[in-house]
Amino acid sequence: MDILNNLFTNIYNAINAFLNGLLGGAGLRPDAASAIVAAIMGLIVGTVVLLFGVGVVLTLIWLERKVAARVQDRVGPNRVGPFGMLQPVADTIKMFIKEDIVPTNADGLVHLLAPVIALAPAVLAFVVVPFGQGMQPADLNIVVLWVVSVSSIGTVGLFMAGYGSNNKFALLGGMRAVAQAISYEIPQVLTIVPIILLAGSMSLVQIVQKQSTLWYVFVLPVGLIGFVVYYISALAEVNRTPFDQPEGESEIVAGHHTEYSGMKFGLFYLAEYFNFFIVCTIATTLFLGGWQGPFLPSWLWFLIKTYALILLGMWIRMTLPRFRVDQLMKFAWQVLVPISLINIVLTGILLMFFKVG
Amino acid sequence: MIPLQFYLIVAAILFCLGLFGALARRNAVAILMGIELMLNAVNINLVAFWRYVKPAAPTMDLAGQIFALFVVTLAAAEAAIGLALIIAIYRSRDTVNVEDVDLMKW
Amino acid sequence: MLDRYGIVAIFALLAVIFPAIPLLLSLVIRPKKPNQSKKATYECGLEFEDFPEEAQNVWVQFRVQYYLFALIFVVFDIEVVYLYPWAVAYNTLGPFALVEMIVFLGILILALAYAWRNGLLEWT
Amino acid sequence: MLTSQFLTYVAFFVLSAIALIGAFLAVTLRNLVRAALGLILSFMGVAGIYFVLEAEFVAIVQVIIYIGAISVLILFAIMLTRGLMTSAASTQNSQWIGAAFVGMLMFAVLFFVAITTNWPLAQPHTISDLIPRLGADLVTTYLLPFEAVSLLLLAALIGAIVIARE
Repeated sequence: MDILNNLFTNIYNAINAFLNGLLGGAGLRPDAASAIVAAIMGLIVGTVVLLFGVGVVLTLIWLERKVAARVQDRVGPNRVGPFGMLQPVADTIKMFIKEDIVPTNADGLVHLLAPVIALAPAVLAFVVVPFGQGMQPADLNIVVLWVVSVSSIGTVGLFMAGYGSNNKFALLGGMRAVAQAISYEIPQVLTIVPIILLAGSMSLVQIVQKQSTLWYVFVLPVGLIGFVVYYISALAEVNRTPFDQPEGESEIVAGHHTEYSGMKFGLFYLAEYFNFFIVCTIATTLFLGGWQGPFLPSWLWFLIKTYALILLGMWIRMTLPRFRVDQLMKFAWQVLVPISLINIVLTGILLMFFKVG
Repeated sequence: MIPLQFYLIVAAILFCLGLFGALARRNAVAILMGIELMLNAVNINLVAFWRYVKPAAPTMDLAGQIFALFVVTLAAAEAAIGLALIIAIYRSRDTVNVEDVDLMKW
Repeated sequence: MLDRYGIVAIFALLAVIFPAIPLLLSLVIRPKKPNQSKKATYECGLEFEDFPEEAQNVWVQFRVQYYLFALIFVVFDIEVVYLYPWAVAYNTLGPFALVEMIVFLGILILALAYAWRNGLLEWT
Repeated sequence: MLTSQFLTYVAFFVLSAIALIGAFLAVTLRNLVRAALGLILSFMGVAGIYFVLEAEFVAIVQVIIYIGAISVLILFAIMLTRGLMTSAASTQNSQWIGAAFVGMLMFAVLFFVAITTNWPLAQPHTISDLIPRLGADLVTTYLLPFEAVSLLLLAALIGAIVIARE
C-alpha cells in the first residue's frame, strides 16, 4: 500500500540520488552540480508529465467516441486494436502524414505560431497540478492565480488563429471564441475565491490537505454552488459542447480552425483536450478533495475523480444541444456572474460565524 | 545580485521606445500601445525600487508593489476609455489616423 | 526564487519545444503538393478567386458589442485580482475586512447593474 | 560567481531582450495586429522581469491584466477600426525623425540619472508571506486608494460604454 502510494516519489528520489552520485564524482563545483541535477530532473519531470498528458489525451479521444457511440446506440470504433483502442493512435499517424496547407492570403507567421501559443498555456498549467501526494512539479505560493493567468494567454492563441488564417469564417470564429472565453473566465475565477476563503491559502497542496475531512463541494451551500458554476464555466472556457459556438459548423464552418490542416490542426486538437483535462484536474483539486481518499494510492484517487468529471463532461456533450451565441453571453453575465458574486459574500458571512474544515 | 541600475536602464529603453511609438505613429491605437509600453517601464522602476531601496517606514515596505498594482489598474482604465474614444471617432469620421482628426484644431 | 521557478522556466522551454517536435517531424514525412485551389481561401461552394476584388478582402465590420463585452470583462478581471489577496488574508482580518470588500464588490455590482439595465449584456 | 547568480543573470538578460524586442516590434511594425502581438510579447518579458525581482504577485497581475485583458481590448479595437488601415500609407507620421531624436534624448537623460544618482540602497528584500501581507495592507493601510480603484473602474466602465455605444 505504502509502496504504491509513494511509487513515483520513490522513483524520483532514486533518479535524483543516482544523478547526484554521478555528478558528485565528476569534480564539478557543488552548486554547479546541484544546478545541473535540478535541471535534468526538471526536464525528466516535464517530459514525463507531458507524455502522460499525451497518453491521457489518447484515452480521451477513444473514450469520447465510445461514449458518443453508446449514447447514440452504436458500437463505436472496433476495428483497430481490441475494442478499437488503437483508433487514437491511427488518428495521430494520420495527422502526421497529412499535407499542411497554408492559404496564399494567410499571414504565414501568425498562422504558424497560433497553435503553439494555444498549446503553451496547457503545458504551463501542468506545472502546478498536484497529481498525488507530494507529486506536484512545483508548488508556488500563487498557484491558483498561476492557473488563471496561463489560461488567459490561450485567448491570444485563439485570436491569432482567427486573424492569421485571413478567412471570414476563421475571423468570426476566432472573435467569438475570444468573446466566449473572456465571458466565462470571470465566473470561473470568481468561484475560486470562496475556496481560497475557506482554505486561507492559494497553494493547491494546502487546499487539498484542508479537505482531508470534508471535500469543499460538500460545504453547503457555497461549495456545491461554486462547483456547479465552476464546472459549467470551465466547459465553456474550453469550448466543449454545448458551448462550442466558436466552431458551430452549421454557421461558421469550423470557426478558428477552418484553415488548419495536418499537424497544426493536430496541435489545436491536442490543446483542446489538454485544456479539458486540466480544468477537470483543477476542479478535482479545488472541490473534490484532490488526491484524498481511502485505501487506494493517492494518484489513483486523483485520476479516478478527474476521469469521473471528464465522463460527466462527455455525457453533457452528448445530451445537450448547442447554445445560441446570444444565450451563451446572456447566461455567463446574467446568471453565472451574479451567482458567483453572491457566493463570495455568502462565504465571507458564513466564515464570520462558523469555522469550516 | 543584479544591480539596480540594470533594471533602470532596461526600463529607460522601454520607456523611450514607448515614447517614440506615441510620438511617431499615425494610428491612434498604435499611439495608445506606445503609452502602455511607457506605463510598463514605470512599473518596472516601481518594483525595482521596492526591491532595492530602503522603505521610508517599516509599515510601507510593500508600497512599491501596491503602487505598481494601482498603475496597472489605471492603465486598464485608460486603455478602456482611450479605445472607446478611438472607436467613437472611427464611427463618426471613418478614420483612426490622428492627423485627420483635426476638427478642433481651428 | 530560482529554486521555485527553475522548474517553471524548464516547463516554459518545453512549451515551445513540445509543439515544435511534431511540427518538424510531420514536415519530414508529410507530402507537399500545393496547388492553386488547395491554397485558396476556404469558401462554401464557391471559388474564392471568382469573387470580385472587394469581396476578397476578408475583413468584416465587427459589432461594437465585442468591445463592450471586453470592457466589462476587463473591469471584472481587475476586481478578481484584488479579491484574491483579500481572500487569502481574510482569516486573519476582522469583520471590517468583510464590510470593506462588500463595499468594493457593491460598487462593481453597480457597474454590472448599469450594463444590465442598458441592455449591454444582451447579445442582439 | 555562484551558479544560481549566473542563472539569474541569464534569466534577466533573456527576459529583458524579449521585453525590448517585443516593444521594438510594437512601435515599428506596419501591420497593426502584428504590432499588438509584439506588444503582448513585450508584456510577457516584463512579467518575467517581475519574477526575477521576486514580485510574483505583480508578475501574475501583469499576465492576467495586461496580456489577458488589455491586449484583448486592444485587439478588439483594432478589429473594429481596421477598415481603412489596409491602405499602403506610411504608418509613421512626418515627425518620426524628431520623435526618434526626442526618444534618444530622453534615454540619455534617464541613463545619466540612473547611473549617477546615489540610490539609498538596502539589502534586497523578499517577503515570504507576500500575498496575505498584500491582502491585509490593501484593506488597512491602503484602504482609501483601494476603494477609489473600484470607483475609478465604475467610472471608466460607464464612461467607456457611453462613448463607445452606438
